[in-house]
Amino acid sequence: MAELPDRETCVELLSRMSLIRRFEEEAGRQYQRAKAGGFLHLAIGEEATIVGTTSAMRDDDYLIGTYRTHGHALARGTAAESVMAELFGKSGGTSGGRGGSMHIFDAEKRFMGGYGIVGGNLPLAAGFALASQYREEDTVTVCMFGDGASNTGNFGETMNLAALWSLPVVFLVENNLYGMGTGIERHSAVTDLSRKAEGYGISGERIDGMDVLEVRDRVAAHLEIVRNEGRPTLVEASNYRYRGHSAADPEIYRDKEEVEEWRQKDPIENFSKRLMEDGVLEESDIDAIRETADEIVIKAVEFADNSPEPSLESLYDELYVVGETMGWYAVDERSPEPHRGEYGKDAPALAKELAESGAEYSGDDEDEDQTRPGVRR
Amino acid sequence: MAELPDRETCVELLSRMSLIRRFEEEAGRQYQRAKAGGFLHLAIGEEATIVGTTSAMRDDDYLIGTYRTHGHALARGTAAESVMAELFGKSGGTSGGRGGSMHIFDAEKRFMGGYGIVGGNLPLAAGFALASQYREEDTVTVCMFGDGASNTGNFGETMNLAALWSLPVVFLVENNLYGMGTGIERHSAVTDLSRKAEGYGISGERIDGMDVLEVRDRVAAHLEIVRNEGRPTLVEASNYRYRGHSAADPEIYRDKEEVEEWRQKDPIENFSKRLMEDGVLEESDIDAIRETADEIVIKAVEFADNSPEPSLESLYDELYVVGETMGWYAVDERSPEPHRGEYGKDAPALAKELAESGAEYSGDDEDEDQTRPGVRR
Amino acid sequence: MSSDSKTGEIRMRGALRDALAEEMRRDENVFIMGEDVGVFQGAFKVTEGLLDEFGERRVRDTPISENTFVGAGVGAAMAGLRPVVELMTVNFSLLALDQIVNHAAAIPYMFNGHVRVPMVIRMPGGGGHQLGPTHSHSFEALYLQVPGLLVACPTTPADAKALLKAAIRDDNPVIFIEHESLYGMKGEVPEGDHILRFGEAAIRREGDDVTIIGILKMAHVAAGAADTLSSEHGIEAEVIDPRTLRPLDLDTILESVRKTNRAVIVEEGWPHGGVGANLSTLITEQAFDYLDAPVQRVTGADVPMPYSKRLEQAAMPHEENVIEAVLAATKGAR
Amino acid sequence: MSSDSKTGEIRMRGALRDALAEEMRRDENVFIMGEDVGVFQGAFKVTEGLLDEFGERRVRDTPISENTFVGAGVGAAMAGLRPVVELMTVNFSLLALDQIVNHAAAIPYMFNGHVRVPMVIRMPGGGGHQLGPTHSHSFEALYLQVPGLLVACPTTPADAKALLKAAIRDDNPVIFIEHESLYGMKGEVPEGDHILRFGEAAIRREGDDVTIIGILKMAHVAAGAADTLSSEHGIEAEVIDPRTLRPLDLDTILESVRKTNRAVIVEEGWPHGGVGANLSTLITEQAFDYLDAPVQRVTGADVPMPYSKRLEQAAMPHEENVIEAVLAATKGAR
Ligand SMILES: Cc1ncc(C[n+]2csc(CCOP(=O)(O)OP(=O)(O)O)c2C)c(N)n1
Ligand SMILES: Cc1ncc(C[n+]2csc(CCOP(=O)(O)OP(=O)(O)O)c2C)c(N)n1
Ligand SMILES: [Mg+2]
Ligand SMILES: [Mg+2]
Repeated sequence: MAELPDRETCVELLSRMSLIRRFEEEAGRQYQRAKAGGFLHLAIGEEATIVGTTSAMRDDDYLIGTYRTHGHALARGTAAESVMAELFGKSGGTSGGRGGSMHIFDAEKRFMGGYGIVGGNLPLAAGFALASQYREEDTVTVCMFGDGASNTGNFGETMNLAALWSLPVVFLVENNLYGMGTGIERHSAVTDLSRKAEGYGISGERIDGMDVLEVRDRVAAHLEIVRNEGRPTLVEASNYRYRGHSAADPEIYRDKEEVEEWRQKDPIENFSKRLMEDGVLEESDIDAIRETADEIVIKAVEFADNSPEPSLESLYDELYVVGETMGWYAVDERSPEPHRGEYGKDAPALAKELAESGAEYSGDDEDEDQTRPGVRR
Repeated sequence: MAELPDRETCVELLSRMSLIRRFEEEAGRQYQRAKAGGFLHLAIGEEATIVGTTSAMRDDDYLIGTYRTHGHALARGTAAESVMAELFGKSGGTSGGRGGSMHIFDAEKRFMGGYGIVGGNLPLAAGFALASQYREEDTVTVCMFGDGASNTGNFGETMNLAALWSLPVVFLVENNLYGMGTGIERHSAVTDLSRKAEGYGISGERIDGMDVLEVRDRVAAHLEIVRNEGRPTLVEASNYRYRGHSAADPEIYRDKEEVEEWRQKDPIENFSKRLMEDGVLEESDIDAIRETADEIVIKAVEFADNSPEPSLESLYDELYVVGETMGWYAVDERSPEPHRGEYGKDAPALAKELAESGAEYSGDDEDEDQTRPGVRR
Repeated sequence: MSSDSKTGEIRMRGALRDALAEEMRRDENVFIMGEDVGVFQGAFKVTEGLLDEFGERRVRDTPISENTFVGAGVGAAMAGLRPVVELMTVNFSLLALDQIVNHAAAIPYMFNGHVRVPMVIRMPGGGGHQLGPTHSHSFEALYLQVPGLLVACPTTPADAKALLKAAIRDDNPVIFIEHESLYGMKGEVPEGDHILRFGEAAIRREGDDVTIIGILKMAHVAAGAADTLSSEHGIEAEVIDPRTLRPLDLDTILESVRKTNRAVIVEEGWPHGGVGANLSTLITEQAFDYLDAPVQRVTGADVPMPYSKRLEQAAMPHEENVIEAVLAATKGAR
Repeated sequence: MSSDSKTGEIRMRGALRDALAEEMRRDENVFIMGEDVGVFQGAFKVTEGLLDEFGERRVRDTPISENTFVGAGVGAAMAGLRPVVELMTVNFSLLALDQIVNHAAAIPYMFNGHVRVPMVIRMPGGGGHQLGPTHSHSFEALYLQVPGLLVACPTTPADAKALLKAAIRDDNPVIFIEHESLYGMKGEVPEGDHILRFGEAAIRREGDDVTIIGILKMAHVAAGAADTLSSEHGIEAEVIDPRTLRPLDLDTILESVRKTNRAVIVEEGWPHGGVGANLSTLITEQAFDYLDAPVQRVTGADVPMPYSKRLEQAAMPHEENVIEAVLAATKGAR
C-alpha cells in the first residue's frame, strides 16, 4: 500500500476526485433534463486513475484523453463552469459550445483535448511529444485511452513510432474492462494490456486504477523514467465505470453483481476511509470537501445556465485563419443561412427520449409516428 | 541443418526456385525494354522463402502476398506465361492486363493475389481464414508481407483479430531488412519481428529465409499447429533482396558489401551445392533444371509477346456484376470513350526513362523539356 | 421477427433487422460483423435479437479495428461468404476507407472478374443529435464517386428492407447508408420476399411545377416542403427519392425535370462537391434546354458539425430552406 | 540549392525542394516527415539533399504508418511546430483520412479557434505510369469537400514553389496535391521569396470563345487543346488554372464565362462527384443566364485505373477529348 503524502496533497487529491464525482453526477442529471445534449460518457468510478495521474504531472506536461474527459479537464484545473457550459453548448464553454461533452479542450491547462474517435488521440499524443523533443523541452505527454482503443491500428502504429523515436509519452490505458458493450475477453486477445506493447519495445506496468495513491506514485515513477530516459512507457490502470457506457446504455452486457463488486473498491470512499483511519482527516473535513465540490458544481450549472447561446452569426467563425497566405474565405452561397428553425421548441423531449431509447447512438423517437418525420429538432 | 527430403521433392524445390530466379531476371530485362510497365518489384534472393513456404502448403490452402509476388504465383503453380503476360499488360495475363506486376491473381491456385497497398493484404487474409473456419474446413491461409508492413495499423489490428478469433493463418514476414530505402532499425522499434505480435498473443519464430529446407520444415510445422490447434502463428523468415526495391532504385541506402555478404547465402546456389555434395543431383541435373527454367521463361515471353492487347471496348468490363439486384449499369456519358491516343508511339522510351530516373515512383522525363508537357504517353 | 411486426407498420430499424434475419435464414453464407452488433444488440438496435437466433458464428462482435474487420469482410467475400459488415457510424468509415476503396471496390476489376466481393457495408450517418464534429458526417458524396461500389440510401422502412435484401444478394460491394434520425420512422412494409433493384428512383409525389430531389432524411424534408408549397404557395412539386446513388436512376429525374423545367436538390452533406453538385451537373448537362432556371441546391453548412443545438440546427437544411430554394427556382414562372 | 538552380529554368521537383529548403532555413519550426523522405531522398526526389542540409531532427523518415505520422503531424502542429508531412502518394492518404478529416480539419473549429493546425500534407497523385488500380487515384474531389482544409494543386514550377511556401506559412491545414507526371516539368521560377495566395486562379491564355478549366496535369492538356483549337478550328479558348480548389477563385472563372458563355472542365479523376461536377454546378448556378450551352466535362473513366498501357490511356483524358468537348460546347456558335 502506497504511503500517504502530506495532508495538503491528500486534501487536494480527495477534493479533485470529489469534484469530478459530483460534477459527473450533476452532468447526468442535467442530461436527463436535456440541458446537455448528444452523448454523455461519465467517468464515475474512474476518478482515482484520473486524479492520481494528473497530480503526478507538471503543469507544462501535456494531457490528452478520449470522449470521457470531463474529469480530466477538471483534474487539470479547468473551471467546472467552462466544462459544464460546454456540455450545455453555451458560449462560455471550453470550446464555446462547438465541441460538447466529447470534445473538451483547454490549451492553457495543457489539456489537449477529448476526442470522439476511439484511438484517434494516440497519434496526436505522439505529435505533442515530438514537439517537446524537437524543442528539447523536458515536458512529457500523458496519453489516456481505453481498453477498446488498444485494438485500433493507431495503437500499434503509435507504439512503434514512439518507441522508435524515443518520444516522451506515458501511454496510460484506462482499462475499465469494456469497450462499450463488449467485454475485454471478447475484444482483446491479450487481456493483460500492460503487455500489449511489448512487441513494439514498450514494456508496461499494471496498476490499481482505483487507488489514487498507487496511481499517483506509479505514474510519477513513469513520468520520471520518460522525462529522464526519454523513452515512452505504458501504464495499465485497471478500473471500472459504474455507469453505462453513455447516459443511454441499458447495460445488458454485465451483471449487477459485477458492478457491486467494483463499487466496494470505490476510489473516493476508500481513500476517505483511509484518511480518516490514519487520522489525516476527520469526518467533518470530508463533509467540507464534499460541500465545496457541491458548491462548485452548483455554481457551474448556474454559470452554464446563464451563459449565452453561441450566436447564429458565429456559425462560420474560426473555421479558417484568414491572413496573408489566404486572403479570403467565402461562405458558399448554397450553405444555409444560419437558421433559427424551431429552436428550443421540443429540445428537452427529444434529448430525454434519446437518453431513454436505450442505445448509445439511438436517436429515434419511439413515441412519435414518423411516417413522414420531417425535420427533427 | 534440415534433413533432405526425397529426390523428387528436392528437384521440385530447386526447379521452382530456378524458375522464379530466371523469370525475375527476364522480367527485369523486359522491363528495361519497356515491354513491362509500371513498377517492377523483383524477389531475386527471396526464392527460398517463397518456395519453401508454398511447398509446405496444401493445394486448397490460401496464399496471399504483396506487390512482390511474381514468384509466389509461380511457386503456387500459375503458368509463367500468364504472369509474364500480366506484366506485359496483355489479355492473356492473370488479370487480363488489368492488374500488372503488383496485382497478380490466380484463384484456381488459391493464390489470392498480390496487393499494392502495404499491409492491405493482412485483413484480407483474416477474411479467407474466417471463411475456412466458418465453413469448418481445415484449410489454412498463409499471409506473406514485408518487414515494413509490420509497422502498419493493419498489422496490430489483424494480429489481435486473428488471435481473438483463433483464425487459421500463418503470418509470414519476409524480413529483407528494408522497407523501400529505410532499413529495419530505422523503421521498426523491435527488429526481432518474430516477437512483434507477442502483445497480441501470437508467438513467433525466426527462421532462415535463405534456406529452402528450413523454411519448408518450419512452415510445415506452423501449418500443422494452425491446422490442428486452430490458432494463428507468426513466422519471420529473414532474407534479402539482391535487387533494388523496384527496378528503378539507385540503392543509396545500403553498401555493396552488405549485398555481397548476402549473396554468399544465395538460396539457389547453396541448395544446389548441398544437393551435389549429398549426391542427390549432379551438375548436369542442375544444368537441366536451369535449362528447363530458361525454356519456360522464353516461352512465357513469347506467349506474352503474342498475347493480344486487351480491347479498348473492354475498358468497362467486369466493373460490376449486372444481375437481378442491379438491373443495369450506365457508363457515364462524361467518361471518355476508349481513346486510342497515340498508343505505343513512344512507350519504350518512356518506360526506359522511368526505369532510369532513379526513384521508385519517379515518373518524369529528365531529357524532355516539359514546360508544357501536354499529354504524356 | 421484429418486435413491430404485428402492428402492420414497422420501424426502419425493424425493417432492416427483418431483412438481415430473413437473408440469414435463406442463405447460410450470410453473416454479420461489427462493433457491438451482438451482445450489445447493436448501437442502434438494428441487430437486436440476431445473436440469440443465429449464434456467435454468424453474429460477430468485433474489436475496434475498422480497417481490419472491413478487410476481413472483403476477404471472406472473396472466399465465397456474404458478409454484412456494420460500421457503427459513417464517421468511422474513414478508418476503413483503404479497404473499401483500394480493395473492395478495386478487386473485382483489377482481377478481371476472376473474383467477386459480394459484401454489404452498412453505416448510419447524418447529424441532428448534437454529436459534434467527429460524429455527424454525411459521406454519401464521398462514396458515390468510387467506381466498383454500389451506394444505397433508403428513406422508408419498406425500401430499407427491400434494398438491404437486394444488397445482400448482389454480387458487388455495396455501401448501405442509413440515417440515424430515420431508424424510428414507421411505415408499411409489404409481406413477403421483396427486392428493390438498385437504380430505381421513387416518385414520392407528382407535380408539374418543380422537381425536388432529397436524399435520406432530406427526402422527408423535401416531402414536407412540397406539402407546404402546395398549400401555401400553390406550387405543385414533384418529389423524387433516388434511393440509390450508384447506379443512379437519372432517367426518372430527367423525365421529371423535362416536365417541370426546374429542380431543387436537398442534402445534408457539405456543399462543395456534394451529392447536389453531382446531380445538378448531370441534370444540367442532359436537360439544359429544358431548364428555366439554374438547378438549386440546399445543403448542410460548410463547417464541421457544431455541437451546440442552436448551431447544429443552423447548419442543417430545413423545410424553410427548401421552400426558399423552390421559390427562387420558380420565380420567373409566376 | 536545387541542382537545376543554375539553368534559369528549374523543374517542378526542384522548385518544391527549394520551397521546402527556404522555409526550413527561415523557420526553425518547419520540419519534414514521411516515408523515405530522408536517406532515400524521397520517392520522387522532391526531398533530395534535405537530410544532408537539415539533419535527422528535421527530416524524418517514418515507418509505414500513414494515420499515425499524419496524426503526429497534427499533434506537433497543435503544439506549435509547422510540420510538412509527405504521403508517398495520394492513394495511401486513404489510410490517413481519419486524421485528416476527423482531426486536422475539425480541430480548429471544434475547439473554437483555441488551437490551430498549421501543417501541410503533400501528396502526389494521378495516373499515366501504369501503376494500376491501387496506385493511380486522383482525389482532389474528395479533399475539396472538407471544410477546414485548404487544397492546392499547382501546375507549374513557379506556382508550386510559391504555393508551397504559402502553404507552409498558412495557419490552416493544407492538402497539397502534386501530380506525378509534372515533377520533371521545367519552368521559370522568379528569384526571391515569392508567395502565391490561396484562392487566386491564373488565366493561362486569353480567349473569347470558350473557357477551359483544367486541374493539375489536365491544365496542360487544356492548354495544348487550346493551341490546337486556335490553329485548326479558329476557336480562341480562355484557359484557366484554378491553382487552389479551396478556396476557389470562382470570380475569375465566372468573369471569363460571362465573356465566353461556354465552359469546359478537364480533370483526371472519376466523373461522378468530381471536381468538374462541382465547378460545373457553381458556374451554372451563378452564370446560368450567360451560358449558351451546358458546361462540358472531360474526366477520367469511371473505372479503377487499369494497368495495361492501352487501357490506362483509354481511361485518361486527352487533348482530343477536350477539343471534342469544346466543339460540342461551341456548336451553336459557329
Ligand atoms: C473509431 C471509432 N470506432 C467506434 C467508435 C464508437 N465507440 C465509441 S466509444 C466505444 C468504446 C470504446 O471503449 P474503450 O476504448 O474501452 O473506452 P471506454 O469507453 O471504456 O472509456 C466505441 C466502440 C468510435 N467513437 N470511434
Ligand atoms: C500503405 C502504403 N504506404 C506506402 C507504400 C509505398 N511503398 C511500396 S513498397 C514500400 C516498402 C514496403 O516494405 P516491406 O513491407 O518491407 O516489403 P518489401 O518491399 O521489402 O518486400 C513502400 C513504402 C504503399 N505501397 N502502401
Ligand atoms: Mg473501456
Ligand atoms: Mg522489406
